[in-house]
Amino acid sequence: MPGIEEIKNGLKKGFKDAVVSVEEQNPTRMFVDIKSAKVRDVSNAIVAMGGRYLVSVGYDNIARDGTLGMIHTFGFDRDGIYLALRTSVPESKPEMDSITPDIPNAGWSEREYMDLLGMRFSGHPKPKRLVLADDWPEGVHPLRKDIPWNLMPPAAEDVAYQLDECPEGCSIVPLGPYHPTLHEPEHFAIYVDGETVKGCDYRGFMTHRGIEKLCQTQLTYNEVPFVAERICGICGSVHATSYSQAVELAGGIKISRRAEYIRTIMLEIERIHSHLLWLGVAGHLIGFDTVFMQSWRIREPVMWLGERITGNRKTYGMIVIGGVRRDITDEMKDDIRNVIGTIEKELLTVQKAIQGDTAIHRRTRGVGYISTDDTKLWSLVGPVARARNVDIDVRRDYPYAAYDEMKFDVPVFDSNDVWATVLVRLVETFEAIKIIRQCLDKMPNDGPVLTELDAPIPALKHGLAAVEAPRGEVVHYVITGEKNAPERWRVRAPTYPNLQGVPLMLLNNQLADVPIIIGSIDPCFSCTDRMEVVDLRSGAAKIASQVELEELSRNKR
Amino acid sequence: MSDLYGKLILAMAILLCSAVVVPFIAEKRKLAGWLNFIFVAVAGAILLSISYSVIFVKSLPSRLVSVGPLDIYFLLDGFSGFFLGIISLMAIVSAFYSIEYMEHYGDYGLRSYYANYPIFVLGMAGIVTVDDLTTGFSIAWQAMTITSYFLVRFEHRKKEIVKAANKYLVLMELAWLFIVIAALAAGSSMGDSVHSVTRLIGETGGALPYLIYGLVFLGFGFKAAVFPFGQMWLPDAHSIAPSPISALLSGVMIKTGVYGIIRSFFWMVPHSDTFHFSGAFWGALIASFGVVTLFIGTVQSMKQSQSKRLLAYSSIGQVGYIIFGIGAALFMVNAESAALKMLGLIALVGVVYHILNHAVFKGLLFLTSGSVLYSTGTKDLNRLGGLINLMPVTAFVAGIASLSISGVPPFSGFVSKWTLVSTSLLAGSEVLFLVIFGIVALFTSAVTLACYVKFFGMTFTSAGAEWGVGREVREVPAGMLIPKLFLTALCLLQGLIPFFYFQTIIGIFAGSGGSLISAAFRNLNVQGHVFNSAMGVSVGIPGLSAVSSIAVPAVLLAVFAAAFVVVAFLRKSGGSKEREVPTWLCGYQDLHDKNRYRDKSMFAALKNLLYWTGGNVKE
Amino acid sequence: MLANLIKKAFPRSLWVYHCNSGACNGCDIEILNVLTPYYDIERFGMKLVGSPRHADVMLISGAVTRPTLPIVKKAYEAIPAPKLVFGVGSCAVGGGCWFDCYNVTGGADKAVPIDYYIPGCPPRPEAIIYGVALALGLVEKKVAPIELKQMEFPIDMYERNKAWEERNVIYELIKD
Amino acid sequence: MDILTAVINALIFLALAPFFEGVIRRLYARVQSRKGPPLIQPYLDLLKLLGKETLSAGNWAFRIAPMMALASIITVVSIMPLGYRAGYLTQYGDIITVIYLLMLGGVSVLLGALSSKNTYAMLGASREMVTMIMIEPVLAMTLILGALKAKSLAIDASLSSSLNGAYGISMVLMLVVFLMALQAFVARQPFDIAEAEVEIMEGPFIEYSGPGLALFKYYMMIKQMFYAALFAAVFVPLVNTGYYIVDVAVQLVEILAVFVLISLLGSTNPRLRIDQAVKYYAVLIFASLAAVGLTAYGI
Amino acid sequence: MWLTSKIKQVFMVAKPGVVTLQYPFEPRPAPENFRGQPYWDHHKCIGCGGCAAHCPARTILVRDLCQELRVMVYDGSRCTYCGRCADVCPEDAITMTASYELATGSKEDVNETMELFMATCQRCGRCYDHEITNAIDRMSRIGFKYDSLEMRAVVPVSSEQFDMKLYEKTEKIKRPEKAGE
Repeated sequence: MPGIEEIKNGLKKGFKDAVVSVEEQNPTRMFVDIKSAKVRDVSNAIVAMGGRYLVSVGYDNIARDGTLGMIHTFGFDRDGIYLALRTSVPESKPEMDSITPDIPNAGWSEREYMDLLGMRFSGHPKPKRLVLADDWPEGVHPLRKDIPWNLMPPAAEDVAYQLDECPEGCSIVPLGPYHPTLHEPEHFAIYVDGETVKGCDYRGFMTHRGIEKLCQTQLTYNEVPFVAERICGICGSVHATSYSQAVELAGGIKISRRAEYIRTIMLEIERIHSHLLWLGVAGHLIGFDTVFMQSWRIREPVMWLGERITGNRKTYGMIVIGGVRRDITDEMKDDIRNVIGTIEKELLTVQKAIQGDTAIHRRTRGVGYISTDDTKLWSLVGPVARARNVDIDVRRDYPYAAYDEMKFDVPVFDSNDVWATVLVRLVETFEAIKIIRQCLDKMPNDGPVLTELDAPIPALKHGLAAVEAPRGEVVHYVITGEKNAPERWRVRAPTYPNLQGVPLMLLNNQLADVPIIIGSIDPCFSCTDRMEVVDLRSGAAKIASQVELEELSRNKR
Repeated sequence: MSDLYGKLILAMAILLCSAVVVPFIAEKRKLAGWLNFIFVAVAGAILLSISYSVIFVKSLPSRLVSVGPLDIYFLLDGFSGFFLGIISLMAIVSAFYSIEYMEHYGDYGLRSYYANYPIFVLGMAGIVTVDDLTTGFSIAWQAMTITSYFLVRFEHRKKEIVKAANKYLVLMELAWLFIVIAALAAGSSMGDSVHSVTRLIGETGGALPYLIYGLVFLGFGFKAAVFPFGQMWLPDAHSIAPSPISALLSGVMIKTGVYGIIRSFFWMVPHSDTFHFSGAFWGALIASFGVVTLFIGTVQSMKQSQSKRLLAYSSIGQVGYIIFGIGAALFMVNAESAALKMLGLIALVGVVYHILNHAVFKGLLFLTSGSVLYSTGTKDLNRLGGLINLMPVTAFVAGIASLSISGVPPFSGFVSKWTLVSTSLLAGSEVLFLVIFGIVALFTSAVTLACYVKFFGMTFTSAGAEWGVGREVREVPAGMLIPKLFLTALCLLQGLIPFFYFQTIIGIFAGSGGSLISAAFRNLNVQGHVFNSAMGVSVGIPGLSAVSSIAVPAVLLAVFAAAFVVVAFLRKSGGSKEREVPTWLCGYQDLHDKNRYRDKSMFAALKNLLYWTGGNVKE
Repeated sequence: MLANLIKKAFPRSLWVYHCNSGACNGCDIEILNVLTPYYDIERFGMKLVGSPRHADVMLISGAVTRPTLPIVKKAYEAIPAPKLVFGVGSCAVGGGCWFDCYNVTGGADKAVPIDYYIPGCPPRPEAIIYGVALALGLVEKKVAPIELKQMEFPIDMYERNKAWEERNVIYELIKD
Repeated sequence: MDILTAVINALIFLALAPFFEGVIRRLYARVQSRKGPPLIQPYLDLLKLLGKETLSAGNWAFRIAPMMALASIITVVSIMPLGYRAGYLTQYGDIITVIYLLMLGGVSVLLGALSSKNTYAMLGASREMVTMIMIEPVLAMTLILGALKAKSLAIDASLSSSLNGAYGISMVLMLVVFLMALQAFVARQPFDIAEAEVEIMEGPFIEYSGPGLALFKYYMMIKQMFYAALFAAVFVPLVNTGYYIVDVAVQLVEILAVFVLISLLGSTNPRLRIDQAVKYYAVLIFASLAAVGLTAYGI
Repeated sequence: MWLTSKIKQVFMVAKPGVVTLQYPFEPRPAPENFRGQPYWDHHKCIGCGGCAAHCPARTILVRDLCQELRVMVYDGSRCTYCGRCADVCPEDAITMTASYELATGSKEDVNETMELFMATCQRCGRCYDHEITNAIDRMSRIGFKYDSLEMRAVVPVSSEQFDMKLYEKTEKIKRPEKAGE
């Protein structure tokens, strides 16, 4: 592919001294090692070449070479290439340049590692606590490997999070954690002047459950998908798929085509129910409860369908490394066809009923406006970006599972407001129905749904996989570990970048619009706060019989 | 009865005497205060007795009285007696309030205050009793203006206060010029009585009377703070003066302008064959000015973030009601139809009633905000809040005054507003614009309510004084509570027994000779169409339905009380226990200074809609 | 008489305050789901309210995380008595997958006293309705602890007493 | 006998207001394809709330506000004629009194909100006040229209002016305006801005619990029934047989119809923002001014 | 525009009618492969501890009480009902039942305990080492930092997590009819 060469040459030419090595895992993934001093320049150069910032991954490598690693990842949407920029700093002086001043979206990632790994980023505009609780003591960095997963440090004395300075003459409206707008505990401090929003500070990560340390000695590769599903109760399969793909990429595992089709179907079913859910919640947020009730009524058969296929309404538990757990039989296919047929019909009615409703237009048009340039600068993803005329979609740009064979449109609107996100989601639901139909038609009839893992997954391989969740791009980064478990697993949910763009969207809007604007990104705070960074330190607990049991369990089918 | 004029001069002499004597002992602040109060009280008592005599016993004709080297016409009829009563009442109350309150200004000497206070009162008493527009008027006006100028610039070390006071002085002198010019333009010479001015106007014709009336309206309009003149000086002057003075300025002084307008347009009207006074024109004009004033003034008041500025702007709004009433009355009295004439007279009663009400509750409100200033040291609403538990009596008083000024039944503002609004509405079947004006007045009374919800809410309820005020807040001493409680009682009385005031006011008008309306009051048998009873007032207008409008605060109060008992029983019936809990702000933040609600946010949508009304908001 | 009526009215008009103490969204969505047409919890007079002051029932979903622990307690205090607390979902019942993580305090019973547990991950809307119906006394409780034993082991191979003694010793140890 | 009518009027309002609330909730449910609560649900809610604990903000204004609100609305409904039959108390007030008394109820809500110290309550109070200011002229003009036709400000005359054959274009215009303002009067979507559940958590009532909340809820219910009754009386003068019971029954049926309308409108509209709503109200005010203007020309 | 869309909306809501299910009054069985409460078949279980090793929520405890007696405790309170245990069970001893009506007033109601008889060597009387180094023993401890008697001192925070009452016999015990005792 010419793209990858171009990038490689560009980096090598511009930063001869800084670039240590360039590794191409496959035509769509490249890993670049650089020296930490030049990280900001190289990042800027990558962005200048058309790279879109995804997420940063920090990891504890002290046991091996006494360093803390940092990986900035970028995506080249036109070429379909993901690039990971790897660097490291010594543990004794864990300081590197912040890339946030140029790439604002990196702000949270870097703050996260200030908390969790004790890294320092010089030049960070807002080096405040992000993830850990207010009363968490200083100097305890739970992602370091010498801290046990169940450490409960005593509360620090007299600490309270210092909210940002309130603009002159404004007062703070505290939104959350328990506010009917937010179904999850997150705190927005909204600075209002009259009823106009003049700024906002976010103190979230209250659903941060710190699963990485849990996984340190507890779980193996194939249990992680189940935990991954519980990152978020709505887009569970997305996380499981993304994780599995990352591990499969890192380990070089090839799964059967049929399994890929089933994964695609599950992902699209999830998209339908998520978008319908969002439509309802959006209606609820603007006080239109009938839309809420009706779209949830339409959604309900999808939940029943999921229950029939997988045995549970939302945490499907379908996807594991190597394929899927349950097959989709022919009766099930008919079942799916029926259900999506009804939904298409009913959704069409809903669409007609609300598309021309001027009352809804009033509440959504021109609300939450941000320009296309800002959207790109802040690396917003998913429907939020597509509603702001940024044409990105992982399914098309970086095809995975069976999407390379699917024909579908990516809706893009340019009114840059909440109404456009409504439209994007409506159209996407229809597209999802289209994709499921294609999948059902094209699905190969034979082939195992779960591929045999005959060889152990090699250690210290890096894998990066992205999946287009209903909310946008989910990125999973996995570093494989030695004992049947990942060493580092980083999840970036779509809400993570989008939430950072919310203050921008809120600016100069009315207070009454705050719920729908926050709602318009379809926030999933639990995704954002997940930190499901599996960090398996080669627990001594893995035993020989495990592999046998694994096999026993597979042979059952 | 002629000795009443002597009494008047005596009272004025006592006031003068006080102005000379008290400053000498001004170092002993309390003593000076007491002395001043005693002087003012004695003078006030004399004035009150005069006003009682002229209201209830008999009005006097105008009379030339020699004051020193000058001969000045004085007039003591029921109408001026009414104003004299208000002035002396408020002067006494303010003087009593000053005793304690002036402790607040520890670093300012009280010499100038006690020198100016009695003369200020004297000036006001003069304005409403002199019967000319030249010599006597000028003396009284200057006495009132210059002393009030010094009172306003009491805190003379602050630049902006001196600046505002200067502006006040210049504008008041301008107003004086207008009036004197008007009098001279009519051809009268210095010292002529109003009666002769009237005669002179009657002999002229063409455009000149329009000029004269226009100048008079302009001059008194300046004083009465009619839009747009009021906005130029009133909010600044009233908000910076010491609170008892603010109470006098807002409660009484601007009423002298109203007095002037009523006197000029109802008394200074010649009835000759050659001259036809176009009452409809002037009525409509004044009513329009009034409606604009009441609307703009009140809306601007809603935007203020300082308690005293809010009250000052609200004074403009309330004066707007009065001016509107005068205009409407003037219009209707000069109309052909008997029903309209009747309505006009009743509106006039409402006007006078509202003057009384406003003097009482606005004085009360200024005293209240003075008390708050005294104990918290601030008049910024954004720094106040939650005083209801710290200053319960003041809070109660402020609540009553706020309800009264908003016109909530059965408080005093309701009856006067009811009279003004209902007359203009009833006139509606014949005169459309009066209905519209009435509706604007109704609308504005809701805005007034908003102002006072804001004033009361942000000062006494809600929370904030604990952060905004850097000291312990305590209830003010009894010396400041007593005047307020006295005014509160008066205020409640005015709301609950409107019939008494109606009767009195009708009596005043009927008894004050020399104008068309006193005849009309007698001829049309107003007394007979206003059904007064212990329960309230109802108005029946010939030509309209039998009983056209009713205000019966007492019955409503009884029904309300009965309902309240039922409701209280309902509340207790579940045996619910009470527990005090912290404010729920979604859990993460506790209530603190940063997230309290600020005045900017209050009614933001409405303020945005009405942004064009302006209003000089000062932090 | 009114007091009697009031007492009777309470279970027929439960207003629910939903309190997410760190859940994954699954239970929250299912809680919303029981409001929707197919399940319609309003049949029992229940509705979701926004302020804890109005609530009778506190519905907790999610493992109680370290930052939310004080807030959940605060919210519980903010509900007027009499009040019921429901724990919905595995996380609220026992802490879920992350019951012992560094940022998680455990199940919701670590924060507030729970009256009814509704396990499930997430519980079906029917399960939530069942829990509600259980609280209202419309249905019977169906679950009970299960204690199973494999067949008695062949004693004759051993000295019976010795084996049993050893077993009891360990039981004792555990009971401490 | 007359005084009995007044009491009966008040009792009808007191007894039926929760029922109509139940009707609304049931109809909302029907529009949302679900079964909905039983019709007596609001009664149960009120009863339950009466028995709950009172959480107080610790000042007397907070305690007294709900009682004032309910008492004021009871006063209003007891002077309000039902079935075109003026009660004993009707003669002691006129339409201006009614307007100001309704304001007293609003003031009580505001007083309660402000004394609860909560930022959200203040937000709600601010919105409530704005709504009140903007919508009150429409109510006033509706009543004034009748008053102008009847040439009297008396309540019964004003209410029954259309009954007495004065149904002109101006009345029709006013009917339209009133319909457009109806949702704002009863604080339902799209104008439940002050009590917006998902935005500001019932706004002014956020800090209220137990009996205080019950009284406020009751107040809101009676208020919305009052507006429905007003609409029925002024604009739908269907029958005046002279038999009190028949008239009242007919009017109750009319009120029921108004409630059906309210629920249909409420359930098919999103909530507006306060700045949008204010502009809308401003249009309504001018439209109703036009209606009043037309009356003056006898149209 | 506004009116037409309102009319459409009325049609939209009129079509489906009232769809509310009569759930608590009419049963709603779960679908066939629903993952409800797991049930251990004590006849089939060989006590391998695979379920304990693979449980993402670490709700299953397998401990040896003595040489012949292995105890399985399932703490249902935090089970995520993922069905992983049933998947990995080599003997198909675990079934995910369709029962979902698990609401209860007490957490213990969803627990299951099972006593397993482990065959031992007839000659020496023991097959498995009780030492901590024993692989199977370790396997059974995965996910159970709290129950392990030996580990209790090491990880003190966890001891409170495990309710010792799980072992107490209660009145409410539901025993399968075929149970051995």
